[in-house]
Amino acid sequence: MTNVLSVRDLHFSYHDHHAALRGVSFELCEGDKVALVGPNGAGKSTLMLHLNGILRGQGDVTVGGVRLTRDNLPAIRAMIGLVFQNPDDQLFSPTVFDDVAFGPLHMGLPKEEVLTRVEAALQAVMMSAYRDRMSHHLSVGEKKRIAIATVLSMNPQILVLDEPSAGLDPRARRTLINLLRELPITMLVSTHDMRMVQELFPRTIVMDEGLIAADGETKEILSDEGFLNEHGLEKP
Amino acid sequence: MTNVLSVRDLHFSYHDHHAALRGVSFELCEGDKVALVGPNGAGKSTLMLHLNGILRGQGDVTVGGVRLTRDNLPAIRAMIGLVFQNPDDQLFSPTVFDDVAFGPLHMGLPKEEVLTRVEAALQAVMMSAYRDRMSHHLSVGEKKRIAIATVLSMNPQILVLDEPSAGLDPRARRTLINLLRELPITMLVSTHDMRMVQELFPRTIVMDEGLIAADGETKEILSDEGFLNEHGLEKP
Amino acid sequence: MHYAPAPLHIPDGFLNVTVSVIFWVVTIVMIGMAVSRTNKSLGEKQVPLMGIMAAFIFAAQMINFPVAGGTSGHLLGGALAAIVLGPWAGMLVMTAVIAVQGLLFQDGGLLVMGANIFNMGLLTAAIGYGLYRSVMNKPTGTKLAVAGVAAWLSVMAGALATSLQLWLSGTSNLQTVVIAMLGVHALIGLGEALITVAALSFIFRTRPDLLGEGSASAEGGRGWIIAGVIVSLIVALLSPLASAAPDGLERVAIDMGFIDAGQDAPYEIIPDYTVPFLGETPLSTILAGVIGALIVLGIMVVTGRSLQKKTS
Amino acid sequence: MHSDVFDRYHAANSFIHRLDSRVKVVVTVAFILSNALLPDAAWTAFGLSWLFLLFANALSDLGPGFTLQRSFIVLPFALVAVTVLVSIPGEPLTTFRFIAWDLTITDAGLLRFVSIVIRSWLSVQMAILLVATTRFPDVVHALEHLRVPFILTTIIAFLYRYLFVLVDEVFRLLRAREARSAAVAGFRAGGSVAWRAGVAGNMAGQLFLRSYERSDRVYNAMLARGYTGHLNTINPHELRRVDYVTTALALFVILLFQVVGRV
Ligand SMILES: Nc1ncnc2c1ncn2[C@@H]1O[C@H](COP(=O)(O)OP(=O)(O)OP(=O)(O)O)[C@@H](O)[C@H]1O
Ligand SMILES: Nc1ncnc2c1ncn2[C@@H]1O[C@H](COP(=O)(O)OP(=O)(O)OP(=O)(O)O)[C@@H](O)[C@H]1O
Ligand SMILES: [Mg+2]
Ligand SMILES: [Mg+2]
Repeated sequence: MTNVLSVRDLHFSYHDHHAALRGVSFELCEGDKVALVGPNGAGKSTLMLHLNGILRGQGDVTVGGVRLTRDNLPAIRAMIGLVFQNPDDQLFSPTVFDDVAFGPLHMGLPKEEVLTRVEAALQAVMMSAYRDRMSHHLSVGEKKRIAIATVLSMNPQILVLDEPSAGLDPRARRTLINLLRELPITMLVSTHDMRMVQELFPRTIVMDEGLIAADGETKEILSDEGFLNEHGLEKP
Repeated sequence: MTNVLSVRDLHFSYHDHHAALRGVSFELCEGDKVALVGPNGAGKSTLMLHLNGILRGQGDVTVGGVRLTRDNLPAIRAMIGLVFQNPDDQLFSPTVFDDVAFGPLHMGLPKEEVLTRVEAALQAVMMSAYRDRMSHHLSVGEKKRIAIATVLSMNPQILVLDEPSAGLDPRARRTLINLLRELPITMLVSTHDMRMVQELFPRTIVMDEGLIAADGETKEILSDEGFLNEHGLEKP
Repeated sequence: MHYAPAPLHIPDGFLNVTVSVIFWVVTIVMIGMAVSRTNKSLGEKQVPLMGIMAAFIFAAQMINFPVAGGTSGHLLGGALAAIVLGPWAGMLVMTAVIAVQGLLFQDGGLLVMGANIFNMGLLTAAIGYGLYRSVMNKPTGTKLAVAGVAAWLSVMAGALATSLQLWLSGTSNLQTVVIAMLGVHALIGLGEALITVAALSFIFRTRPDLLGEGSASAEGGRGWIIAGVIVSLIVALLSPLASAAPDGLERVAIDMGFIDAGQDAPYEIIPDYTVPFLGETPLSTILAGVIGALIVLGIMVVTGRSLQKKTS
Repeated sequence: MHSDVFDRYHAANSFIHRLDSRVKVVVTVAFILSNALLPDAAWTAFGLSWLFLLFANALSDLGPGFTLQRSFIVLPFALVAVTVLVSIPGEPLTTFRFIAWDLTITDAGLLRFVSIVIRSWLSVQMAILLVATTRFPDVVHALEHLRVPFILTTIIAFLYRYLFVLVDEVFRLLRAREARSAAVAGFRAGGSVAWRAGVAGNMAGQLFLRSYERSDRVYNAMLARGYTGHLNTINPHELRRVDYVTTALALFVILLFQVVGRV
């Protein structure tokens, strides 16, 4: 399997000198579905913001063989689709269509291409019927799916999702899990939902205090209760 | 046990004529701890807004033997403590102290009484040290606890909480569950967190589409998987 | 990302005491009226609504968009606030915003705050709301177009008032400051107009009830239209006058005893001075202003039309 | 939280921090007013005012350079005063060529320019000191006591509270836009200026609706806790003797500056 993402010895401090990442390294191979877990403040979101260069720390990030530098940021952003925790942060356009079309339009793609991409992305999340709805009035679960469509329309090679299941009711959560299972794409998903981790992800990365505490098979990690407790986690 | 809250045949439609409550009846006895569950849009929040007269539908609401009418709203609001889902909506004052003192001050209590109430409420949620902090510096878990203190300071007979555990990490959620368990007060709690329901509440009310679908022992309700699925819920 | 001060916020020290006090008086009177009006129309809901809307304007000023060469446009929000909340509430909201910017961030001074509120809160409300109100019953496209022009004009009005205050305080040379301020703000105003129109059309599409008859934006009537039109006309007439023929304006100011009232080291203003490199171009200034206004109008009508099509 | 950079208060327990906020507001305004009243070229008075400021800085435990470092935000604005250098008649000091014109800086022009900049620079430092040593809710309390209409101070308090919530929201929106601002080889990325402005406008509209609906929820939360249109507060602040003495002394000194500056 080809290596599509590699992060090497990543360090980052916020302007208040709080070290949020203190040497993080890992790799993703094509088709990997990986969970990223850890207590509040572990650095999960900070790490994700590095993957497409919204934050820039010390260390290397390489996406699809291209090293992330200031000059190839736009190209990297076309390869990594980042979905934020709160769909309200992701959806800033009046209609679902406008939002899903933003990425392709910004890339300067021709009109027909934009339209087909939007259709395909909405289909993938089963929301084609919502094309002309206003995102403002959708339920949380629906918004989550649209948020995923907004990055799918950019045809990313890797999907990075920050706590996708937070705030969903059981039914919406179930729909989301099925959706993620069926998307044939490399993904890294941060979450506090240990049952989803167990169900969906063969591999898990545990972060705590800016470091990777474990990286391996989900089954093994979840069976070590002492280790989980140590990092503020719970068995599913 | 005395009946402290009774709702009889409550109907309510929002201005777009969407019927959010279509005949809801139930009772709470003193000391009851009751979970209110149901899918998104079931009407849980709408029902809660009726309990202290922020919304007024057709039907009767009786609190502590007093029927809710326009004239006794202030008295009713002193008896029912309503905590909203988003603590940022609940904490609107600049400092924690101002927020917790808001309720008692508006009841017209004398200064010393206000001060003792604030102290007691902060103590109950274990946040005495936060008295002079500004709300915007707190973490979500801390905000949640302060939000509960803002209504505890009004010495309510009934605590009504809308999705208190949403968005908390496992550790903060655990702290909240312990807090709710130890508060010696009647409470009605809406939530999507079925494991919390199982752990904490002997009785559960299931709502769907503006109606009460079930009201009974939690154990029984949670064991009927077919029924749960029908209402968009899951076994914990 | 940091908080970016807008060029209209005058710091302390740049206006003299007389000018500062005059604008404090005007501002206080208007705020007093605004308080009593909004209190009447909104009642107990006033406090949370105004407070959160003020936070909204503050936050919205941070939404920027890249223009070219590393510069970016953003919103001031006076016209938008007045259009969506009504003129009085808009004034109160802008007052709170400017007060916090001055008190907390030193973006704008304290003694000169009256003038800053006047420039960015009161003038923008009069123009923004007045012009918009005059087409209240017209189709959405027209309303959007007029709102865009009003937003542009409101920024120009703020810039002109700022220039005049600086000049009356003896801080700047009239012609230079007017040309420089209006020149810069003609561009800033374009960004203001575009964002205002887009934000309004968003609201038209999602919550038209907030902008229709019976909403805050339908309150007040002819008085505001007259005020808006008059202020707009003054801006339209005064800016070319100040930049092309400053002597006339100066004479009026001297006759009214304005100019040396607050100047501690009174100096004689040479009646016929011109800064050579700017003085020779009054005609082109006027021309540029007119062309700019026409372009804005054109863009607004076109976007207004297309947005209207989308809506229907 | 990103927006914490907005918090200008620097916690410490200095003499200045402990002063009642009313004292600090009154003295700050008096100081700024005094600067504005001082005539041009009142160098001694300007110098004394600066000493006063240094003294206050020293009493605040923030370090002597604290307000200085942050005072440069007024510099760009000084540009609007540049023209007085060449437009006020006086003894010519130097003449230089600017593109095709000869401009003459006069002594009177220079005096005026320097005076304006000094006034502004002193004033802004005092304002910086005020918010660095006083928590903003206390500044608002002080305004209340100083007879600013209650409704206005409450609106300001709400603004301050929700500023952080909404600004965080904006930061997250901007971040999401940035994350999707991609380019692929062979196509010109970015769209037109009008399209980008439209996107920014949509964000503003979006933010407006959310804020508007939030104000409804907050209003409900206030009603739930007994709000009826009247806001009650407890104001534990009481002026102590040290507050009175400090105010009197400070105002007296500021008055002296005026005397010095005018003789
Ligand atoms: N903008 C910021 N400025 C300063 N510090 C920050 C900022 N964002 C996060 N931090 C700090 O960096 C650390 C890592 O935060 P991060 O948001 O990455 O954690 P997380 O693992 O995503 O947590 P959560 O599960 O709560 O989302 C925390 O200590 C946090 O307080
Ligand atoms: N302000 C409103 N205006 C119009 N309709 C509303 C409003 N608030 C809620 N509704 C509608 O009323 C119904 C009940 O909503 P409610 O918020 O009570 O559901 P809920 O059970 O609390 O759901 P959730 O679990 O998502 O919080 C929903 O269909 C919703 O769309
Ligand atoms: Mg996170
Ligand atoms: Mg709800």
